[in-house]
Amino acid sequence: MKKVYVNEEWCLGCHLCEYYCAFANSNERDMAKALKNVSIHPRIQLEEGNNINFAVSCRHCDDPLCVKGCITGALSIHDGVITADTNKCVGCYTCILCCPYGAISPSDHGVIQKCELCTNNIKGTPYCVQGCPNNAIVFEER
Amino acid sequence: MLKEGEIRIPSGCAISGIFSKSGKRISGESIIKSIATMHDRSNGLGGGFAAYGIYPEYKDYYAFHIFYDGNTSKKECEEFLERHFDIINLSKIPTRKTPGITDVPLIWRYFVTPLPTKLSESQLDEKEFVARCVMKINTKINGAYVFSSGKNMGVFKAVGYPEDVGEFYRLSEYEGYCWTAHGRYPTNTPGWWGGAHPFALLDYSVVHNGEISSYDANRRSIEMYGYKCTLQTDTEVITYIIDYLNRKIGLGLEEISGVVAAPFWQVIDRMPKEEKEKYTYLRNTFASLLITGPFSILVGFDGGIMALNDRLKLRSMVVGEKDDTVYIASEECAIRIIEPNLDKVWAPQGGEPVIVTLNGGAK
Amino acid sequence: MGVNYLYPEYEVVRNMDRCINCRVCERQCANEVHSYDEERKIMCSDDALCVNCHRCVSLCPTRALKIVKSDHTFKENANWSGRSISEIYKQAESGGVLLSSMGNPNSFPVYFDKILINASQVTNPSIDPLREPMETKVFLGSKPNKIERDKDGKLVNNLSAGVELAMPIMFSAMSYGSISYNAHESLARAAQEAGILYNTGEGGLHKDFYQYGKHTIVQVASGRFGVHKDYLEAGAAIEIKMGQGAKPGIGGHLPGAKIVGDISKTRMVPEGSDAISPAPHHDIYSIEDLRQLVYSLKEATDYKKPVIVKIAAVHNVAAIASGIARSGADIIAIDGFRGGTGAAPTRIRDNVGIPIELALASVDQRLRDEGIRDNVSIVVGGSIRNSGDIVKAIALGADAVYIGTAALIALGCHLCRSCHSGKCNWGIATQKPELVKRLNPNIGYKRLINLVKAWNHEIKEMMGGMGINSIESLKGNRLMLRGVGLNEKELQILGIKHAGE
Amino acid sequence: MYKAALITQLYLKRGEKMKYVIIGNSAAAVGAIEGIRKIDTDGEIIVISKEPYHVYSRPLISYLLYGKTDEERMKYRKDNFYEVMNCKTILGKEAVKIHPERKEIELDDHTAVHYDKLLIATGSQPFIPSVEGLESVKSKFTFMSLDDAKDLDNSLTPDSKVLIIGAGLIGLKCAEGIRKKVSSITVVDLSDRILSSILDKEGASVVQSHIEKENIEFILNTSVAKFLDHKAILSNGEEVDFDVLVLAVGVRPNINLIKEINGKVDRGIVVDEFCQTSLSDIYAAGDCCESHDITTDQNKVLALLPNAYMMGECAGTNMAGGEKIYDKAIPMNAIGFFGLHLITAGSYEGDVYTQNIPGQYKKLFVKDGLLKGYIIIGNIEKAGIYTSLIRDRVPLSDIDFELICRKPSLMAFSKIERKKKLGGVIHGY
Repeated sequence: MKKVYVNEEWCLGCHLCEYYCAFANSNERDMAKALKNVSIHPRIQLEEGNNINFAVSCRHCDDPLCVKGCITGALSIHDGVITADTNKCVGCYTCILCCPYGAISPSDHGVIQKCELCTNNIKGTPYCVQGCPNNAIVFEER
Repeated sequence: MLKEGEIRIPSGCAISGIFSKSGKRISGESIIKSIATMHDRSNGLGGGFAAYGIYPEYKDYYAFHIFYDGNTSKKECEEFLERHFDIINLSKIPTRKTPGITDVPLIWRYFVTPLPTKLSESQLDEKEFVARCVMKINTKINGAYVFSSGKNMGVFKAVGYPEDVGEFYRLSEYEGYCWTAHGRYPTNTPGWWGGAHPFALLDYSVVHNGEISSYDANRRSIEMYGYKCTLQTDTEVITYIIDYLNRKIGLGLEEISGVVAAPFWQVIDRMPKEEKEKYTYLRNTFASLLITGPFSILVGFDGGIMALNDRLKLRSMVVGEKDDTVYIASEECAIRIIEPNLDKVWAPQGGEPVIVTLNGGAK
Repeated sequence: MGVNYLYPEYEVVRNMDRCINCRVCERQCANEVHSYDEERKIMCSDDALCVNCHRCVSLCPTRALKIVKSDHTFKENANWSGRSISEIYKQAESGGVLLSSMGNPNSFPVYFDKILINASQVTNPSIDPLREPMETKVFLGSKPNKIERDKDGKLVNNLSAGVELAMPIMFSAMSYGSISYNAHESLARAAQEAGILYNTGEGGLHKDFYQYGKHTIVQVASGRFGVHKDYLEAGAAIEIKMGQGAKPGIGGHLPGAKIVGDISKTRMVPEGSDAISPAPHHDIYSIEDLRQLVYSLKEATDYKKPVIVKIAAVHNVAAIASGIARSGADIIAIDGFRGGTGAAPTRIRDNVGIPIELALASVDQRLRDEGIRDNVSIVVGGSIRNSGDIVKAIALGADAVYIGTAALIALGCHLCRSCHSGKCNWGIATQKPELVKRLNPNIGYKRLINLVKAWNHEIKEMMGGMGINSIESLKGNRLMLRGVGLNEKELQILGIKHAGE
Repeated sequence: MYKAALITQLYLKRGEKMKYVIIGNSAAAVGAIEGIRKIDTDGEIIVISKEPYHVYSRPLISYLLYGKTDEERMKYRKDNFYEVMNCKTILGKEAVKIHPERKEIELDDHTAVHYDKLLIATGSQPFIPSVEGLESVKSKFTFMSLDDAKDLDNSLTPDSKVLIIGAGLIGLKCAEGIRKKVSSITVVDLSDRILSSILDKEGASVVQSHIEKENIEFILNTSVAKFLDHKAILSNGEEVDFDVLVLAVGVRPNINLIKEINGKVDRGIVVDEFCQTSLSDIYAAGDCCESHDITTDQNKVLALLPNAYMMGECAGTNMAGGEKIYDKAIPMNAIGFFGLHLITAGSYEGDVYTQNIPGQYKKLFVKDGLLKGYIIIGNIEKAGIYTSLIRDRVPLSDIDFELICRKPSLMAFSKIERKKKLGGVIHGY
């Protein structure tokens, strides 16, 4: 299955992936409109250190602890993509407790949010990948 | 208007050739008949013939055919000839008044052999010596133009339709084992006798139909080797290339066709190793002598003839065979008219040379 | 000094309605033009630091940025241009030689733009490269003037070592040091896939790139950096660099700051010490010395590699080329006065040398006049900007061209001409790891391949139009060219007719 | 495990369907069903539960009362779950006895159900302390099941004064759930701090003061001596008036079915790493069992939903003839009260690393070069990275501990590890 992978060798730490993610999930058509005066909470997040940078988003594990741990059944797998039913989620954050990558985060609405490979927004295909200026983030079969 | 040598003149043409492998001597009639059938391929601004085996009695002497504007150039030229050659025989070339042929220059024929003293001090081999003399005359002596300089062969050309030219030179009275003919369709010249085809140097004569796109690349290269392209015609440069590769470099005609109409790399890559190396070598070494653009040529030489098309075959050319006679022409009709029932007719592939030589040698 | 006389050349224009404070401009600008004002919660910029490299402009996700030339002017003066004045301010302040990068930007005539190409109509057919074979393969090297046959009459290959190119294009010399590791990797991989060659420049060859040797020209320059037997044997050809179009007659100087890590290893120069290429080769003060170097290099590689001699196009280039053609060299590379550089004194770059078009035309003709054109192949460089330039160069007599600046532009260079600062925001002309990283060779080599393949296709289209289906029939085919707006002298030197003739 | 595998293969050879029976209908049961179906798609599965409901998530009952969810959304799996998984359900009936010799289960209506493989997922039940006068209290409730929640809810009025015995997870979630519905809540606990099972004293006080803001009163170090109808007299002599009583002092695993037939039990049913009981073809999973806590190397009841699911899945897989080991059990909790979130995991032994960041209370517990446990209150982002250090027993010497102490990040791992984690295909646990 095609997944999003990041190659830290080429990651510039420019944070654009985060903004493209936030934009994609705003479902707005214009980025400026979507993100002007907004402090973003992207589903892909950069880790940066001395000259090492890489972005982390849901790995869509084959055998996901978050889904198993979810107390409501809000997290489930659809053709390999782990998605969150925010209507079901009560924001207990057990998934955050379980995820070994820190790839799930609280949303602004008291529940959780995670990368769903842009399958559930207007972009349809991972927008962080499209926005990465250095091909550090790729969407491919491995 | 500018004439040949002052400007490059594209032209379409008709060509035809007859060759007897057994060396049977054929009169000029049939070649005239053949080229006449393709009347519409020329526009009356040039026609000519080359014939091999026509001077058996003088076969050891260079036969110079020369045009003169007038007596001054004739005088100057003959002085030059006397300084460099032993002139065995000289005469006006017999012609017949023909309505289609006008502005006739003085047309003389000389059978010559280089003066041994001159030849040795030139430190050149005989043919090179002769060739250089011809170039000297054509470039230095204003109004004189050597248009045929081989042994036991001769070129006859003029401004006019080829059939009229044949009539004019009374070619029915000549007999040779090989004839080539040319009808010309230049697009922007008043036509000049010297500019008509065939073009010849020593034994090589070339008739050509086409307009090569590699002209200036070829010209600038061949001129490095001591040739002077005074006419700026394809035929001239092709003749020099063939003379150079054959006489000076020593390539065979087949090899020459591998240079001037080289196979495409994609073809070469599919060849067996040895072939591949050979053609790669030829293309690499003589790259600047590759000829591109449309052409179909007949190269006459001592004891043989070669027909060759450009590698894309952008010009028509048909070959026919009957017994030991080979016919080559731009159009099949030009062959059928003289030999209705042929054993074999085919159109050679682009770049595939058709080489015919005397088996019995010239009789 | 007290007053700063210099007013910023460019202004950073930020559309505040579109700026979302993502700060990518700030993060990506090595010149630190942009900054974030925590209090006012807005991005700010310091125009004075901007070199107009467009990194921020290109990466700004909302297209909120553009860079404009400042309309601040000096008093109108046809003689004293703003540039001349500012340069005097700079020198009055620094007391130093002015440095510049990339090619001569001044408005000298570009002859390529005054030459037009022919096409077939009626009397002979144009050829459609999509339907018919159209050949751009080129062999570089000297050609024998006689053939040899073995006892059974078979032709013997008596060609001396040469190189084969899938198309008449090569990447010109750019040293590892002047450009980054990733830039070199991009060039090397592209050369390999495109079937052409790239050139190490005078910086030696990084061990990682020996694997691309078949597609590498190894350069031997006056500094002899990184030159050893393995290096010479690694390449497909050896280039002796006598001169460079951007700075004829002077050497090179790579500051010690850039001689770090692998660069120092590759150049065989101690870390931190300046790498200075002398103006001349101190073993070549005359043409016969050159001949000796040519042959010692051939000896060293037992005549398996062709030797290229690269010279800058200067006034008597034809005579020099004639000398080189008789020196045993197989290829002459001529670099025009617009050729690029990583750093050169501005005055030299802007005032020395001659246009490549004229140099090429006179060299090609001179070698033909002397009957030695086949001794060598001619490669020209110095601002080949597109496939049209290439077709014209070949029709003037070149065998192939060198592209440097064009290749860098394909890699992302925006010609800000600040290479000498070492802070290339595009990861090309820099050695700072965090900047070098910005050039991902996986992207870079594909862009280079795209470029040369596209150009090769255009070359074929133009050849087809002329009814030429093999590049060797275009070489020196000057009848295919016509000049426009050129005077008699120029036409005569170029050996072409004027349009309409 | 190989034994199960052999038997399954035997059945498959005979072209017969395996018959899986699951007693219980919660997380462990679902885990088992999904585990079985990954391997055996056509074996028969029967789910027996005394509750009449479609499988729902017990921990959600407090959110139900709080209004953050509803019965529909409480469903742990979609309505068509049993259908899709092709399970028979026997709901509203209780399994009263197992006859291992006959491989049968006896239901409370005396009908019998045959099994080839049996899973006990009976969960636990509230512990009712024996306090004098307790029987005299009319409206007293436990807080475990959906019915508990409904009953409690029905008895509440805006003026209700609620007394909750037990300041553990259940008690406090209950308090949060009903806070808006009643006039006062008092929580009594014997321990010296709230959430004593998952928090240290400091941490507890942080959470306590936050909850107290919602004017919920805590009386700690105290137990109820006796009940007098609407009054509770505490061990410290204090008296508390109330009209609704909630008992949340803890739970007891339902182990009887196994105990009766002499299966090995301790506090909970004892299972091996394949989640099999001491009895052949009988497995157990979830709150009714003990798990092996790798942080303390002790067996204990870990009444946690994720734990239940993973045990169930492990049992199911093995029941169906696959092979899965569950050996990474650790105590862990993610929970929030009135917007304050806390995540804790593992055991609190060894050296303590404290991070004092405003808005966050964080403690890491390190022993034998391993992270054993942690407590985070407030900003819980990326806490799972700590959890993985515990679960995978990552030697702290292999990572940049100083960095990871400050904030959970993959940066702390070696380049190779990062490559594995981020670059390669991710395999499950």
